[in-house]
Amino acid sequence: MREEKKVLLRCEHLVKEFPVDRKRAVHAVSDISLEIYEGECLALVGESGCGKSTLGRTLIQLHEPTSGKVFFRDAEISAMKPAQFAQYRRQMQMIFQDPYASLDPRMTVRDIIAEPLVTHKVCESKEAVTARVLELMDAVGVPREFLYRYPHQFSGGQRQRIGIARAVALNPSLVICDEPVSALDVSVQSQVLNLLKDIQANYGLTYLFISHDLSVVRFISNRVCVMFLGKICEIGDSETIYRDPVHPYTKFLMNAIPIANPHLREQEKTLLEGEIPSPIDPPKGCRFHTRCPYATDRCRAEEPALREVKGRQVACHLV
Amino acid sequence: MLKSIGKRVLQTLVVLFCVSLLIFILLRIIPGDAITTMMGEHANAETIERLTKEMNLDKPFYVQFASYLRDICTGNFGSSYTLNKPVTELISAAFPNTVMLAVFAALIAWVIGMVCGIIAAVRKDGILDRLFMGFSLLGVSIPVFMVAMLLQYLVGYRLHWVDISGVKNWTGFILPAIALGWNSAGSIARLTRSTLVEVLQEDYIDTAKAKGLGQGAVLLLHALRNAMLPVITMMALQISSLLSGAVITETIFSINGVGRLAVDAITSRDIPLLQGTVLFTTVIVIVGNLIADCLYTVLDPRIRKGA
Amino acid sequence: MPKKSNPLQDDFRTEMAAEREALAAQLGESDTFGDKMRRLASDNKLAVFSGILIVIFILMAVFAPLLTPYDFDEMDLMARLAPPSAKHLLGTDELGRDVLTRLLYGARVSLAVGVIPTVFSMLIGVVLGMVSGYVGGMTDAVIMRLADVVLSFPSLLLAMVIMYTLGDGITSIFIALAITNWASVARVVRSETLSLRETEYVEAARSMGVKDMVIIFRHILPNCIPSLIVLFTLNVPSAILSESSLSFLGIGVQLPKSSWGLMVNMGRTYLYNAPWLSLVPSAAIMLVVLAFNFLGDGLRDVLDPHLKNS
Amino acid sequence: MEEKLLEINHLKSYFFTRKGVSPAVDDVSLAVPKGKIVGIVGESGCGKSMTAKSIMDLLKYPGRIVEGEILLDGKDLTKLSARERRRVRGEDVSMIFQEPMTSLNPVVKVGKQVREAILTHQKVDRAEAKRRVLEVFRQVGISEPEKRYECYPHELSGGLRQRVMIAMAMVCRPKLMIADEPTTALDVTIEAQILKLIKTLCETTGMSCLLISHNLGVIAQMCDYVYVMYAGKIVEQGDVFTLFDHPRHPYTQGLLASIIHLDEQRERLSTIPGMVPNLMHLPEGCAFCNRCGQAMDCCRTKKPELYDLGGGHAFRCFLPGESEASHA
Repeated sequence: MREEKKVLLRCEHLVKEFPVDRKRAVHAVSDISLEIYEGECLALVGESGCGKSTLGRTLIQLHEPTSGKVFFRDAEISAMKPAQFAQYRRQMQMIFQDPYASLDPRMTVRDIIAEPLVTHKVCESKEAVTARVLELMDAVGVPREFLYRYPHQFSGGQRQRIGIARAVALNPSLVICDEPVSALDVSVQSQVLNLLKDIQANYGLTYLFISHDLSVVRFISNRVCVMFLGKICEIGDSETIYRDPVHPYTKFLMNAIPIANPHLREQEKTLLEGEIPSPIDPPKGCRFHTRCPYATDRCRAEEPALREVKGRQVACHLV
Repeated sequence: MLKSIGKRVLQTLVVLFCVSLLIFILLRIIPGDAITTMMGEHANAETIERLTKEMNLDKPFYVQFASYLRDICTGNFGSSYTLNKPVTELISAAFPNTVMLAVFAALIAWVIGMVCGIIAAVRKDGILDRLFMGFSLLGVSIPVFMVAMLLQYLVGYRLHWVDISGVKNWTGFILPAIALGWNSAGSIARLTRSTLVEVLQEDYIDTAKAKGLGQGAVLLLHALRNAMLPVITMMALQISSLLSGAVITETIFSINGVGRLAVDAITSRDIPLLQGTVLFTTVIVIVGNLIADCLYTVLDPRIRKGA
Repeated sequence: MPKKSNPLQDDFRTEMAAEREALAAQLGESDTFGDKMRRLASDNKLAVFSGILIVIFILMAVFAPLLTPYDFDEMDLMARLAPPSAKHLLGTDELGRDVLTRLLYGARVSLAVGVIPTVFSMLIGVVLGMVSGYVGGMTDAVIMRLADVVLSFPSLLLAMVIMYTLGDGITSIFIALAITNWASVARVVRSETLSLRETEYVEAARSMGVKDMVIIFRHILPNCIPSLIVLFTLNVPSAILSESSLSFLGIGVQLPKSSWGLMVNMGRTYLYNAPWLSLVPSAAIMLVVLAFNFLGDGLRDVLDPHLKNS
Repeated sequence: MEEKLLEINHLKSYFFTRKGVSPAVDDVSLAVPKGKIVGIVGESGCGKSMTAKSIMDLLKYPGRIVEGEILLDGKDLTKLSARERRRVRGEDVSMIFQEPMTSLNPVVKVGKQVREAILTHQKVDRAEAKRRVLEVFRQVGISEPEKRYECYPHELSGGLRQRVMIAMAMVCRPKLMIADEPTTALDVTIEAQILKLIKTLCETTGMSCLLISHNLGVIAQMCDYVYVMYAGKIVEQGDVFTLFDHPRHPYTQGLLASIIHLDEQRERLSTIPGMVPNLMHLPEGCAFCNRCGQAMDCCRTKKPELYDLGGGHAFRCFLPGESEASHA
């Protein structure tokens, strides 16, 4: 399987900065290159402000990159004009974090799921649209009889299902899931995660799964990319990374998760000190050095590049 | 902080320029032949010629505008042709009366409005709340002239409590100030209530209560400081509506103020006087808003540090 | 269409059965526009009453000729300044004209002045506000400075100057009020648009490739409508008040036409011997304005609790 | 059994809304022993926050305590006058909230906000109060306390704000601290710091803590004793080891089963079907019956009582009685 991996989306030296004022900018994504392979689920993990959401949005051109290139299959979509890009747009869809804010409160379930179909004029008639919407509702498990209901009548989990139906309506190749379960209750969270996995299998989708929750990522993804302050720390197969994290930040991140087993709590944990630095004025050298207990002078001066260590890519001078 | 205030001052200057341009266009360009409009059909040739020269009406548009700008920057608003006095002189004679009236009205309105609003918010859905809010809606809905005339008729004519023949000393300002402040009191009360009710729902109010603070302390130290911010904005906006209302109040109570000058200027078609009074009041409004903005910046640390 | 049968789907079905049951219970309490209106009707009797009052005023204005035996400028010189009586329910004015009749006819002008300029100012305000909020940048700056300029004037003075420029007459009043009132509408719509533009469902639409114009009409405008309804009900009375102020100062509606403001103005001379002449039309203005404000308040409570100080 | 600091007996706090009565807290009894950390775990809307707010007397209209007693050191808080109750708040019981972003007054310096807590309860002058604030700041791990004292909330990060909140809760040396989802809004590395801080503070000062969370991981790491809430009722209670090792209630079992473990790759997550019921439309019998895989006929018609398994472990279900019946 490893041999026949085909690249679906690829970015090279992608940079995204949001200007704060004339002099300063938020360095949300700094010089990131990565590939997303067809059929996989790549997870972007990191704490708030690490740029994972921005990276996802920049990859599908919701934000215009400050510099760098994005290729979809082999077409450079970052250089395209809007008209030219339109046909690629339908290949990339998105599922959002907040199921309460991502559905227009004034539209019925039918209109919400039909919006991408109507926009890209895939169906000939209104009846065809409705038929397709019903089909999608079946697929995500929203009962058909709620076709003409409004979103506020549904619970968070149901809304998220509607959001998923909307995202897969056009049979896209790539779906960006931006924290799709973090706003949901524990018991509903696992339902939606199962659904996402089913949908991926049934529709042959590729996921870019953005999350701060390492457990969720563990379940859903094949590959993990750990980010810190706009940079990749570590990227590789989930199995490899979860079994043996190499980058100090990844280690601390995994260590910090409260484990639901009271027998493990007496183990003394080493915790990260300090706060996350501001992305407006990121530290020089390795961006993690201000929090890293192992930081050396080299870390403070020189930015580490990604290199192959133990079957995955790591950006750290010390490993 | 200085930077944001500086930016605001710059914006104000742009607005001031546009305001003077707008007044210029409205009063000099559109009415066609300004002089005939002003003098009616009975003007003699000589006067027309003199006025044309005086107002640069024979020059092209931009020259007119330039000299007009130069004039208003040096405080020279020309002279009123009906009253035969410099406009500046007329305004500076009338201005203290308007200020007195507006300040009186504002004091009455804001104190009463805020007190009622606070009580209504604290006793939300109680009898006092309903009573005050009913009254404030009445306050917002009654036209200024109706309050003025009712007061004049009842208090002045029927009860003879105050002299209504004219304004001789500060007591003469009481009725006009009440009439003028009535509306503002209503809207301040309503806004104070609604923001306070909202602020009282905030998490930090729970925090303050959890600390063990009493209701009064929670209200004074935490709720009001936050609720006052929009109210201050509203007060600044009311400078404008108070000056609008002053036009009517001054007319009814025969107070020699800027508003009445403006009405006189319109009825007698006195362009220099109208232009002077309108520009003057507008500048007051703009400066008032600027001060309120600066005050807001000082009171709200989130804006102060430019977050 | 990839749709192979999946054993995993089955346990999904059982989940669904439970969910459907819970959903059905939940759907009982929807909250659509109709529900909100019903809530308004059941909870806020004052707002309902105000609505009825407004309808009555409109009907009275429309059917004025049917409701009164007099003509609106019919003079009865024998009965000048007559106090209210059976013959003249609200008395007569200085020329012996029936006050009630003039009030009914005046309602036509006052209500028209309330509605027509408000419609125009709302149109201008909505378009400019939405463009300003959605496009941003230079366009936004220009439109907002323009609004600042208009809002810098005490509104009555600006209206007066415009009336001076355009000359007297009812059309001038419409224009003057439309010009003075659009700016505050534009500000509200702009801030609404700004916050709507940042919502995830607008972002979702953009991620699907929906065009900007479609987003504005499909997502932003419909979500502004509750605020616009409230804004409209609150702007009508303020326009009525402005017109009456202008007419009161003698720079609005001119004789022989009549509006409530003008009636107040004409009656002011006789304030001490015939107070009803100015107080009756004042009270009419107050009633209509109050009714609109109560209705607007009620609507705001159910439709749009966050819209304040418009 | 240890000495109880806080004891809640048959507490009912209802919301009286236009659509009907919502039993947010329905007959809840719990106890917090001295010096222990007790957890309440449940999903959103299960009444865990409302229980905390009832203790603090922070319920907002239209919610209020209908009946029940809240005993703090044997003194019933519900029977105190408003004034006495206020003295208890902040002095004996303090609370930290979920959202550090909105729980601090945005226009007041954080130092002053913490100082206020001391000045309200103790007769000390401002200089002394400030000294104490700085001391507490150091204790909760705020670096550069003098500088932070003069900061406004928006100038601090989420983690620091939560430390300030903890400082505020600690400054009067309360006997009990209620922490309502103290780390939900924080990043995972910061969460770990804050949890460690709370635990250390409890251990060093002998303070008790009532920790409310939806996160079973947090509960497992922190608590000595756990209450599981569902739809306004406590469905299971027990010490943390028993509860995590031998959960008895189907809901607790479901919750524990849906946890993802980092050390294993799973094909599929086990789930609890359906969704959290609306409190105003609860089923006639057990609130969980619609989602329960083991539901029996009696579950749909009768409300189960707590079934005591001994050793402090109890759960609200018909299953044990039924199984005994079938054995007999």
